[in-house]
Amino acid sequence: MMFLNDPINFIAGWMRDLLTGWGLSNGLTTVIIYFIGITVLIVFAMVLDILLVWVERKVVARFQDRIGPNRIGPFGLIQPFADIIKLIIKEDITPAGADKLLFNLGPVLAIASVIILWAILPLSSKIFGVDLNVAVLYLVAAGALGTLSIIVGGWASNNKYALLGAFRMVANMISYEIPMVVVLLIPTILADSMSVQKITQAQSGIWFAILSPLALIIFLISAIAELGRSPFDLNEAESEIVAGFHIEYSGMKFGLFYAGELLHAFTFGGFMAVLFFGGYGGFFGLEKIGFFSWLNNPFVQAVVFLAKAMFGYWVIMWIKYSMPRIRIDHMLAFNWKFLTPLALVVLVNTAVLSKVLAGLPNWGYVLGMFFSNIVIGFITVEILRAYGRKQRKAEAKLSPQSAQNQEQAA
Amino acid sequence: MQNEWLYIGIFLVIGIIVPIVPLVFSRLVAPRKPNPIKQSTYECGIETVGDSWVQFKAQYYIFALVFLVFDVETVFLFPWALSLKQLPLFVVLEGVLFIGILVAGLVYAWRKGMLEWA
Amino acid sequence: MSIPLSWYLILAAALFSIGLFGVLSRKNAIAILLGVELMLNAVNINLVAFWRYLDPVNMAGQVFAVIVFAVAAAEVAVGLALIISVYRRRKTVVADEIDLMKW
Amino acid sequence: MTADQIIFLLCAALIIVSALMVVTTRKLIHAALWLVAALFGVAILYVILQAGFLAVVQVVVYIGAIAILFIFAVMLTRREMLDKGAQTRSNWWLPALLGLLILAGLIFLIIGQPAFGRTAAAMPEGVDTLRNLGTALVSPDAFVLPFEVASILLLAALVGAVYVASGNKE
Repeated sequence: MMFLNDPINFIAGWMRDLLTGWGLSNGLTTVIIYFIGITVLIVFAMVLDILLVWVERKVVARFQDRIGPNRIGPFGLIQPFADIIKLIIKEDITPAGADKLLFNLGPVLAIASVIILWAILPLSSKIFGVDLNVAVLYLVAAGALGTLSIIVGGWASNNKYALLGAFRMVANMISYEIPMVVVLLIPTILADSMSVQKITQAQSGIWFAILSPLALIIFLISAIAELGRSPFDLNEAESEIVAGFHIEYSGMKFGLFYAGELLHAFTFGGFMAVLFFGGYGGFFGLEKIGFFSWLNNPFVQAVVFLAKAMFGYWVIMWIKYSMPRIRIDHMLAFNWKFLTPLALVVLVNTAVLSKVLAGLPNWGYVLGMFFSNIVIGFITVEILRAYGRKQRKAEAKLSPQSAQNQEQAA
Repeated sequence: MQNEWLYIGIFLVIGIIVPIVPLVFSRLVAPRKPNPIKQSTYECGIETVGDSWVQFKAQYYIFALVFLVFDVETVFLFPWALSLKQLPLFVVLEGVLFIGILVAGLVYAWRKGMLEWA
Repeated sequence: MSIPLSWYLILAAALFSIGLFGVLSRKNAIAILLGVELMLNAVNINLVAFWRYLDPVNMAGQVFAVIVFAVAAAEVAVGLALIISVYRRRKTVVADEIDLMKW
Repeated sequence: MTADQIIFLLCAALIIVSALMVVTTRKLIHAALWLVAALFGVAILYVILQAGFLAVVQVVVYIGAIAILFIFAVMLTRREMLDKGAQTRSNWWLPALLGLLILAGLIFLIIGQPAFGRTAAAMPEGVDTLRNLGTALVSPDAFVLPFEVASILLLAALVGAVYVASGNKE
């Protein structure tokens, strides 16, 4: 039963005994075990990535009232593998005047910046890569590599549209990184730690989504922008700049960008689960009751975690396929004039309240946090409404006709 | 501590090798018949005019600049957030003052009209 | 931890010298700023190494390093803004040609 | 030669080679990307020094923000500087000589000090450097003043840079 309760340490211990039995030194054994473990984890992530292609195509088809891939294999499950074979045997064109090395580095960095996130993703209390004490910032650092990959790819293509797309995408990503970093501070304050394991454990009683719903909303919006998905996908706005930074990429290199985007979306769904929905745990204390103790099994936890991550991914897809694209000036204004100030207000609120309410009993703390968020949300909506009214009045002065139309519409 | 980072280091190396594998494999099996037309820069079918160095809006730079300042300041807030629990309330307010100064910069940029896409 | 402190110091010294060379020999103003970044990083290596080897409990060294990060960010922001401003007026980023204030 | 010494030397080689490329490459974009490599090497160095927080901050601030700003600036000003002609001054050997002299002097000084030959003591048990750093940055009897001054410095930089870069619309 050891295996079922702590699979990674069980296998690692067995292999350590085996390898040291062969006369290898302790340090080398550690490296070899890490090597094997990491390879297994990354291969798992990549296989999941391939399946995500199928999920994405199937779900978007349903959103658009189609059936989606259904010819190859049961429910079209073999379709993504066929896609990969197609991408691999396609001719790979490097445009003239491209910077060869950087042109190849772009897609590799793009997917690597996503894969390294899996090092800290806690699949369950016993199945995880590493429990870093700066994990939350590590998430931001990996995003920095992603930004770099886009600017490298766009620059190396030697194409106006690619460069323009890269500029837009980078302006987009770095702008929305600010509210994201600010919001990442909130789980850090609530759990009093940057380690994802500690953040998960701190939510065994109550999810942070309930303590700070506004933070969750801001995180979701900035995560979508960071991913460059619709409605923030003007980096690849087909009608304006053709395909954005990956216009010159074909074959497997394009496939890597595409796979990276899907895995990134899923991984962010996973991090949303960790930071706000209790990760692999968060059953509101249910797992402490004897009858439900099977919820503590690492394999059950992993399934729960993957389900929550898939839910986050599904929400991101839902938004992607129901929203039109936003213009770049609106998008940047939305970030700097609305999202960033709001995130800072929520941060100050959380920091001060976590101090003021610390003396209260648990339910007072939870209710105080929750209602303070509701109040802030309400005030924000009221300010927006007043602003909208003012704008409409200003517009009405300009053209009486359009005002009349709006009156009728209202 | 050290072992955790060793793990991250190995992860980084393998994470870079894994995407290279399909690229190399593709290189081996995919046909390669380059010709000038195929390799020309894609621009919706017409010939490219000039080099790809068109003039970009300096506005992109302004946003990157505001981002840089904010990024540095918010990163400093992480140690502060971690020590909240051990410190008295007025120390928390020091962090709030820090955020206040940050907001002053944002307000200035806003007032100057630098956040407009003009 | 079997690395002598002097290794770090020599590495930092080498990085500093390379940065200095870049600052003095480059024509392009942006490239000069790149050299300044290298020099600042050399300083930071020293600060963190001394923190680790001399006084790892007291955080003075790390705090200094953090302040250097802030200074580096401020320097880059203002420096590049100046370069871009000059470029817009005079269409050059060569440091020697920016000589309006020379006399 | 122990394992961490080998890692240190590899990392040092990465830093030195990248730094040399930064100051000698003709294409400015490449110089900026080599700077990223050098800064990444410094981040690894922080990890070896057990300053994990600084390592991550190095990546976030330097690679994620400062390097991006450099690349933007290079792209914005690139039109006139098409990487043609000499990128270095004609009397480049003078700075090179100066750099070598300073390096030789510093190495001479460092080797001469036997105190610098020491190796690090093990990290004391139960010390949470991350939390200590946070406390040190905001507690009034430590470094709260530099902390707030840093934020004012950044505010001043933001105001100044925005003012200058906006070109105050002549």
